[in-house]
Amino acid sequence: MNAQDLQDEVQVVTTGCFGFCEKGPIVKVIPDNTFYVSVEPGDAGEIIAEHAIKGRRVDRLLYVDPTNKQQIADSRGMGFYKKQIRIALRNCGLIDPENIDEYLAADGYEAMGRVFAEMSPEEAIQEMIDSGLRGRGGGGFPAGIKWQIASKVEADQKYVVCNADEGDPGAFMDRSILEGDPHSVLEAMVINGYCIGATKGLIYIRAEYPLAINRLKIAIGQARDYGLLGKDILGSGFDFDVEIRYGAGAFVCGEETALIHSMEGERGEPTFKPPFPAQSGYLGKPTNVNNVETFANVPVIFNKGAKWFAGIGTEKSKGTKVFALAGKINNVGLIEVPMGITLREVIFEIGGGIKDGKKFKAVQTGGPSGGCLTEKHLDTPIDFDNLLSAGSMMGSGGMIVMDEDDCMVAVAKFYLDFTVEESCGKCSPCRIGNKRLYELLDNITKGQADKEDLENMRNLCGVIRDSSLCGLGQTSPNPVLSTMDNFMDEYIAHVEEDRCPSGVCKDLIRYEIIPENCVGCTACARNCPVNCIAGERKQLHVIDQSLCIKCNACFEKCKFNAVAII
Amino acid sequence: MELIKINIDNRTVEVEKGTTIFHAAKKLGIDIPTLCYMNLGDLNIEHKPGGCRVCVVEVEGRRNLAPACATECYDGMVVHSHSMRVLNARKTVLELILSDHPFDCLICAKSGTCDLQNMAIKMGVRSIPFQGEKSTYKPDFSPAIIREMDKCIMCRRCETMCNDFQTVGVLSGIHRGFESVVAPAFERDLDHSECTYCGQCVAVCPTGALTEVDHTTQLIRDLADPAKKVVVQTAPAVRAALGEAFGMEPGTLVTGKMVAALRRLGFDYVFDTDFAADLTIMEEGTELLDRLTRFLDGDKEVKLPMLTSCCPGWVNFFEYHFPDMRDIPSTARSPQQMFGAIAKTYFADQIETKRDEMVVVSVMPCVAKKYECTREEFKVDDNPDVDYSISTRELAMLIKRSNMDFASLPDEEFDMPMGESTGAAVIFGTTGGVIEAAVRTAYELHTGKTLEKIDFEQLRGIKGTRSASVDFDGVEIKIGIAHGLGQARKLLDDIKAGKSQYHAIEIMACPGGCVGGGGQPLHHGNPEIIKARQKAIYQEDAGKPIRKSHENPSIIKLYDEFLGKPMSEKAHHLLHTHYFDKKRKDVLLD
Amino acid sequence: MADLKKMKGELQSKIALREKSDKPEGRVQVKVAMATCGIASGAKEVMEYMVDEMDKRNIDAIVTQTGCMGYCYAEPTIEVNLPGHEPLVFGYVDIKKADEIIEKYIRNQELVEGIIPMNYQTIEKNK
Amino acid sequence: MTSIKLKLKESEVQQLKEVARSFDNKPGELINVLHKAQEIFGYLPAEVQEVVASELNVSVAKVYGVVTFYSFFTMLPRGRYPISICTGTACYVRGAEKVLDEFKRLLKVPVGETTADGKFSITCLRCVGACGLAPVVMVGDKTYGRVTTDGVKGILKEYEDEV
Repeated sequence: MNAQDLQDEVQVVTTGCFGFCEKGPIVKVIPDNTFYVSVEPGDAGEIIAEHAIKGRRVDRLLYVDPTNKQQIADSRGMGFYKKQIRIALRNCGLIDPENIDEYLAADGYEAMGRVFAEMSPEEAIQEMIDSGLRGRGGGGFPAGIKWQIASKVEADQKYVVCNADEGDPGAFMDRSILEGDPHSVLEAMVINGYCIGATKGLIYIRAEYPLAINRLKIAIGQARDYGLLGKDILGSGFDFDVEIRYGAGAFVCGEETALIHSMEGERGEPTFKPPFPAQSGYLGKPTNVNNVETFANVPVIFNKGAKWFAGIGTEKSKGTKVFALAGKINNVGLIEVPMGITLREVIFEIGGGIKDGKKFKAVQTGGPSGGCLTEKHLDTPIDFDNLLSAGSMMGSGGMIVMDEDDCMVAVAKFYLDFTVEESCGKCSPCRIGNKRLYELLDNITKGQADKEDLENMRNLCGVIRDSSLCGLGQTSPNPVLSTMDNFMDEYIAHVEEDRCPSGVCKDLIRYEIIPENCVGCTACARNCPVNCIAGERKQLHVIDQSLCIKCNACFEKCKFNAVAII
Repeated sequence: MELIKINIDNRTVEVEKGTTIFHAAKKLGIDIPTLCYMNLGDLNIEHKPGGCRVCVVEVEGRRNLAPACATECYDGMVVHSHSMRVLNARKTVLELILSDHPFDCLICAKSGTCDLQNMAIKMGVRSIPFQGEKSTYKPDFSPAIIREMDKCIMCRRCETMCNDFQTVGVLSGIHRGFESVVAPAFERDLDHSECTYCGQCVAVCPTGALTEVDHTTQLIRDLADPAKKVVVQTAPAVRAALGEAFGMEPGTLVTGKMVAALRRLGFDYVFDTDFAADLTIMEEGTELLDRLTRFLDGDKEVKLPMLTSCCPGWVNFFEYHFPDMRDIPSTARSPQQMFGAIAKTYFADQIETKRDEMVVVSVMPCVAKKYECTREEFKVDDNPDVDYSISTRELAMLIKRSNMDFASLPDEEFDMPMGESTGAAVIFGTTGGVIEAAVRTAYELHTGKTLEKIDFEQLRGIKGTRSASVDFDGVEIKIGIAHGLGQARKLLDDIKAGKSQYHAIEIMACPGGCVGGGGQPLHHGNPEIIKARQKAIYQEDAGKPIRKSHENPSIIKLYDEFLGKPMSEKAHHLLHTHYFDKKRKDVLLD
Repeated sequence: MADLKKMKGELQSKIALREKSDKPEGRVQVKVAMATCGIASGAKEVMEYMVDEMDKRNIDAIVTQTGCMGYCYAEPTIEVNLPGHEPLVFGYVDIKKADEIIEKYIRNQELVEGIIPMNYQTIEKNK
Repeated sequence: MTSIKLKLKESEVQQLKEVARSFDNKPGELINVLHKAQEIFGYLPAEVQEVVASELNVSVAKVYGVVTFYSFFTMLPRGRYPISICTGTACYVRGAEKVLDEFKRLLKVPVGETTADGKFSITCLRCVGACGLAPVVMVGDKTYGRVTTDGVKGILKEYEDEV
């Protein structure tokens, strides 16, 4: 560019990952958004000469749409950018969440007005059913049907509850929606109230989300001031108001009966269903519980029509799903993709691939209730049913990517540790079974288990799944079962060879100094917290295995690859 | 009621809509095991947390197993209660529970009557495939109840009894997950809680986690001591339940055999708490008449309704929860304590024995009585009127330990004079009995007429709260009856609010009264057992030659020779008491 | 069911409201992603800096907060909307970067490093 | 759970009663009341729970049952600078455990406890939702993202000079 004396007119800037790594290196020319893929150094001259100076596109380097074989120049027309559709997140990052006017300007509360003016509750529920929207909290129960059940129960008082007790570690979809677009949830709750005949709404939110709580409070206040909450909303004669209830750090309260008990000031222990909350919920009254993301979809369904919504996604899973992409992935972030997208597209295209160029090993979906999916699942279209049959589940949408450095036994143990801590303790299989499962896994990571234990563990998993009281226990063995199904070789290596193939399990590894590589820089010795590395400057260093606590410090400090994990 | 058909283990049964699989199976004679389910029937307590998961069954078309105790039947439901899948799950769950349970069955107080042990026998558990951390807790020894929560299986029955039935609120599930257990606030000892020692937690505990304090060793030592005159009194409800410990049907009366057994155990005098019950009626009945007369005469100060005071759990309850109302209950001591006071004075004089050479032991259907003995106000020079109390269960154990074949024992009579009693005294053992006995006497004393019909059917029954009126020759006396402290609380709240219409109220802490006491052979929450015992009590009453307390010759003699008349100064000193404000004011930890 | 007339009036006032809040042409609009992760990585400081500096440097701009843009790996993120330009999202914005964005991009429409490409479509586009 | 012996001042009892009143003394508001109480006292000692129980007319055992059920409630006073290490999945796979170990090593206290000088306490959190910054550590209200074991010393140093 400088050579062509164009530095004043054309700027070259580095940008973040375009999320399109398979076709890298990528060059994009602004202002016309031309997107060049697979650019090699030799091509750069051509781009400058042709495009920047003469304004002609270099067709040879344009992206070719794999479906219709046409070259696409404008990046916004490229298939990759169609991969994300923002419905639940439509306003996140675009409007000021603390200003109701911005929400109103973005068609806010229009769905509510439309429902009041044009639809009977039955018609509105039918619209919900037709949309095919399934609950986004994990179970995937059709939201419209849930509303219909609650609407048909006779009662003097009913409740609408928004489940914002997002507890999956590594998931933050609901928090982002509440922080970025709180009114969309409020609007949906009013519509829900109108449909089932409830005049009170409650939002059960984690106390760990102070910002979301604050923005919700502001939103509720503004909606009340505008007459969009409270008595006689928009002159419809319909009353509805919303209160906030706080969780206090119990994952199990994501289960709707536990959540209701918690809102009643009780220990958050689930109760057997039936009766379902739709029959007997908060204070014994019919209650409809949906989660944040489910609600955030609702206004769009009424604004754009059930048909439009049902046009997105797969046959049985309509619309989009928000995922919190995290772990060993380049573009950690919040994404919203249509149902039916493949894991490969999510991880390698949107997510920009694995961090530090490492090898993809597994992706965990559905949090502690889900399972680990592998290479062979990468091209499976993501929807509720496919994930279930692959041994995982949609869950609320956490997606944690793991690479070759992660030991799958240790990962399963991590999830079980979580379950053991979060089990409410009410039923025996979950209270004791998960503890025993954790202990068995712990023994495996310490090399203290044998093959028989693996069989024992499998049976235990089956019984916990089959006989636990609530969803937490019924799904808690999934991380174990899915890793056993997909990474049995790692389990076998642990129990039969006392070896952790990923070098993670402390009791099965040792650190050793490779004499050929050691230059005697003393970095390892100086950083060893227990002073178990001996050696003079410029001399070979040696680790005293009897003292080593396997803290990994020497490994991290060594610049010469002279410390090996064996 | 809509009837539906369901199929269990290839047999069809017709049940009412809303019936659970557990009860439908019962109709077919299929006994689905459970460790947590409990149904108090008429007392409106159904505990079905669905927690133990031992009752899981397979329902066709259902993804996972269903808890039989909580799953309602639907028409056309097909259930398998012992398929391979069910048996494997049930056994695994049981093994899990056992993996967090001590293996000291041989020396456990509950051995032989433990639901968990029986289940392990039934399921043929021969090894526990799971090893790992076990829950350990500091044992808690209170004057009446021992808590060894290492043995808790989290069935939560005790919690339901303590909170829903008794509204005492001492026990709650605490912590969560593997750490969860049932305990008093801040894991304090029961002794530092507001526990009334009603013992209903003990009565429903499926394992040895909750048991009563054992006095049998002490008793054996005292019986063996030639320097001691050991006197025993047995409460009315004991004779209606003791037989169960020897395999007899609930409701079998074993009064005569019990006396024979006690005599063979080596007691010097085998007396009857019923004697003291008659004495209680003389005092309490007189007090009621006194209050009534003053009330009818226009005295505005008089406290009505008068509440009974023979149940020690109930006394603890109002001292903790309604201390400002402690001037309402009768000041009459309980029969146990009246007995002790008379035994260690009047009777001790008769047999020329010093107070500290006499040991008074009571056999009670109750664990709160163990605590009642230890109350300071019932001691003279640090020597208690009743030295200690053993439960019906402990007596059964002693009889077995002494190599007696209980069933073949002859029927024997109580010793005199403190073994003589009336039918009015026997019915103290059931809800409604104390007040019926009081009415029999008060009516005749008040009207001077003889009752034409001694049975007051309107006072009997099993409903938690009952009310009735009795015509005292033109004066209508309104009577309330409650059993279960939760029911009592409602009546007390009414009194507090000035809404109570009653003149007299009888309160018993346990379901069915003393027949369902915490010291009885375990009722496991089965109301049929309690009702059978109640029936036996009324049967004993009906068969008694004398059925009114004031006609008991030994009582008449006692007043003539010793006490003077009811409510006399001496009677006051020996037979009445006062109550304390035990509400926790000090929130400081100890 | 509803009093339609009153309803209509309400909706009209709503539209008036929308027009009022619509972004006035010719003003620079800066949106700072202020969700928990944004704030945790310093979005608040960036926001305050932006507000102060726009004022100090006499740039007619509206600085507002908004929710999570989804680019958690690059927090704090801000979106700059220059009149006549497509909105651009910048990642890893600290005070220094913010200064650079103001001076180079906002003042002179010069691009600066750290642009995050927009990678989704809105519901409007998906007809 | 052990508790610290302390006597509430009359004004503090009144403050608690006021909180309970603001929720109409409804038993169903127990969790909300406990949140407020913990805001005021920093933790929930036994006597605070006793006052709450009597104001809402529920048993103390029940209050204790609720307090011990929810991990957000604590009966131990926290340090002046409470350190919370996120151990959510995203942070875990990015090395939160090592960071936690480093804090434990440097402060010589286990998780859930406070240093002898009352300055720092260590707790673990389940996902604060800032997974993009994993591993995440919070000290009081301040969040530190992308924390490494080497960075731990630096974080502690920030609080060292303060008395």
